[in-house]
Amino acid sequence: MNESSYTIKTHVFEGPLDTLLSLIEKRKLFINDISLSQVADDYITYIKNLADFPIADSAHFILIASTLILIKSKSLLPDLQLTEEEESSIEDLESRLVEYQKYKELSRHLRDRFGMNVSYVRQPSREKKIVFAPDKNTHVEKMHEVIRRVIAEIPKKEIVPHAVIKKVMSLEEMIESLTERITKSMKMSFKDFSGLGKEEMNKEKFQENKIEIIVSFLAMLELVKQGIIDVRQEVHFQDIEMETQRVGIPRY
Amino acid sequence: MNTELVQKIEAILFYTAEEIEEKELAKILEVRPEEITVALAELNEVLSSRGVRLVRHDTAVILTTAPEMSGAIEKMIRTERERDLGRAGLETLTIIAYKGPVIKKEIEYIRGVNSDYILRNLLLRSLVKKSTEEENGKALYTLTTEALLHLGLSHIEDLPEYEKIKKTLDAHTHSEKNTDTDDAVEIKKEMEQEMEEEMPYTEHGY
Amino acid sequence: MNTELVQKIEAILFYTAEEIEEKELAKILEVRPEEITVALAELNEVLSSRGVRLVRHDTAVILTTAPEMSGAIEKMIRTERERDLGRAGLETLTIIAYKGPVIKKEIEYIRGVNSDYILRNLLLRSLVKKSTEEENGKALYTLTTEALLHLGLSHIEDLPEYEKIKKTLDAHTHSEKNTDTDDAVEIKKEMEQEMEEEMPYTEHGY
Repeated sequence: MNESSYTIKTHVFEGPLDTLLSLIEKRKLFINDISLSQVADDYITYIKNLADFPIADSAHFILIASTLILIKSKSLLPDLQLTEEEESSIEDLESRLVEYQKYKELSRHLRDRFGMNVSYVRQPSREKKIVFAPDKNTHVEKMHEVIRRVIAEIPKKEIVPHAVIKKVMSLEEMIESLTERITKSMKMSFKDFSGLGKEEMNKEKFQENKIEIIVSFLAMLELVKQGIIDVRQEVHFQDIEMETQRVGIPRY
Repeated sequence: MNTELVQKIEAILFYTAEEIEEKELAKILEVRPEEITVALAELNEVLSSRGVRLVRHDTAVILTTAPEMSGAIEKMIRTERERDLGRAGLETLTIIAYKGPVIKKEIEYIRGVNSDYILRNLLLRSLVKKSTEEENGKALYTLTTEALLHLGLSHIEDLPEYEKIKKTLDAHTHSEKNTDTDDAVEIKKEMEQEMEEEMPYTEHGY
Repeated sequence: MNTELVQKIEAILFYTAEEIEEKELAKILEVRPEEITVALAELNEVLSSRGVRLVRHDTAVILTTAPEMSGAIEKMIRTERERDLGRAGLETLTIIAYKGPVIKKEIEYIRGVNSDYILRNLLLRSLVKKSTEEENGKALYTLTTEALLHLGLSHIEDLPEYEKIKKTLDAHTHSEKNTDTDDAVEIKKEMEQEMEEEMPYTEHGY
């Protein structure tokens, strides 16, 4: 991908769906798996280059990146079998994008109207007299009860989800680590690399490490694309073997 | 036609200068709620060519200046029009307008981002409110009458494409995937076509 | 006949709710005073069979409710006074009681919603008043003497847990983000715990 095809950096996006949708619309594509696989690289490049990464939404960004990787890898490796869950996460992303696009389109109506021709409420009527008028709840006990409720409901201060951030390893780091480890062992498997092979993976553990695995996979594909490594999978669901050709001299 | 009732309603709405529930009007004027509904329709008709409008939202009504008169009012009070809702605000308001009442989680699912801040902002600007109803203990957000006033609408149904969208939404929620009514499918297709025609979409239009 | 001008005049008079000089209208609407006079005559004609009337005082005009409507208005006045304050009203009242003198913005910060309308209502019901003091040009609200008397308090400090609650509220508004005093954190925790134990709180308990 050359630089010129990627010129949306100046724009501030509202979130991952907005980013993705804009990438698709920019290429005048419709929302489907083909267009998504085409913009996957753009999206990943975008989030990699994001200077002010919206920390609160980083998990959303990465999760969508992971789905894009699935779509992309499916298009690169047509034989790749996806699990039901993976299939549905792809469908889900598509339908979310369609839905989001719909509201984005609709928001133009509001944008065109908002504040343009405002209907004004009448100013307080001069006919109104100030008259002392408490109601049945205007007593000390009730007020005490109400104020305590108010305090309990004061919006909590924004908490930056550190835990989430910690889990989401950056792509750069992952690619670096991948390059380094491949150079060392010249031949290793994806399982070892991603940590999948280290210990028995129960479902919970897998969920926990899902992002990391996905990021690993993504990094691997990136390396394949850059010609740094070759990958080989003998049997579906079996381990993927990664091999360097000539480290340091990428083939283009 | 009950001219006297229409006049009384107009006087009360004029005096109170606030939203009032239809059933409260019925109580004050000692008539059946249906009579109020009929009289309001009539008042709406009478006012349609005037400087004042009847705005209805949910079960409440309020008298306001006609949206076409905004220029004259603004000149008098020398205010700048408030148009700085921002993209996030607009998007969120749009979802609430067309899909509301809606819980926060659903808004966030559609937008793909955390929407706490933007919702708080809309609440403080009195453009959305938490409905008195809840969904499994979660707050449901709806548009306020004030939001309608800012949009110059007399009724939420006057929003462009409102009925059409509601129809597709209902079709989606009532029937699961792939069992859209023919109607809804057609509307969806139509919308997709429209979108196609309208592109290229401009990024910086907001 | 200049319908548009008549409409504009009606909108302005409706909005301002006070007397306006004819020549002021001419200035706002950028027309000759004679045109205003003609349009006013027309407006007067249009309104003759409506719930609202045009009244002239020398060279000034004002819209008021039609005299025949006084019965309905009386009832409306009574209804307004007898209406429950509602959750929003009570919340605002108690915040002013415990935290007052307090500016509107702080009340809104604590409640998370716009409070213009509620404040207006509490003022009209003489439960709160604007203090003679101001904070940077912003009105400060406090309870009225009548309200204190009604609550049976000689001093606002006699409210249950006054110091503690005031401190908590102050901590939330005065200190910017994430600088809660230990005290405030503790009080808040305590209250949250108490709440959990004591409630189930009913939305409609007010």
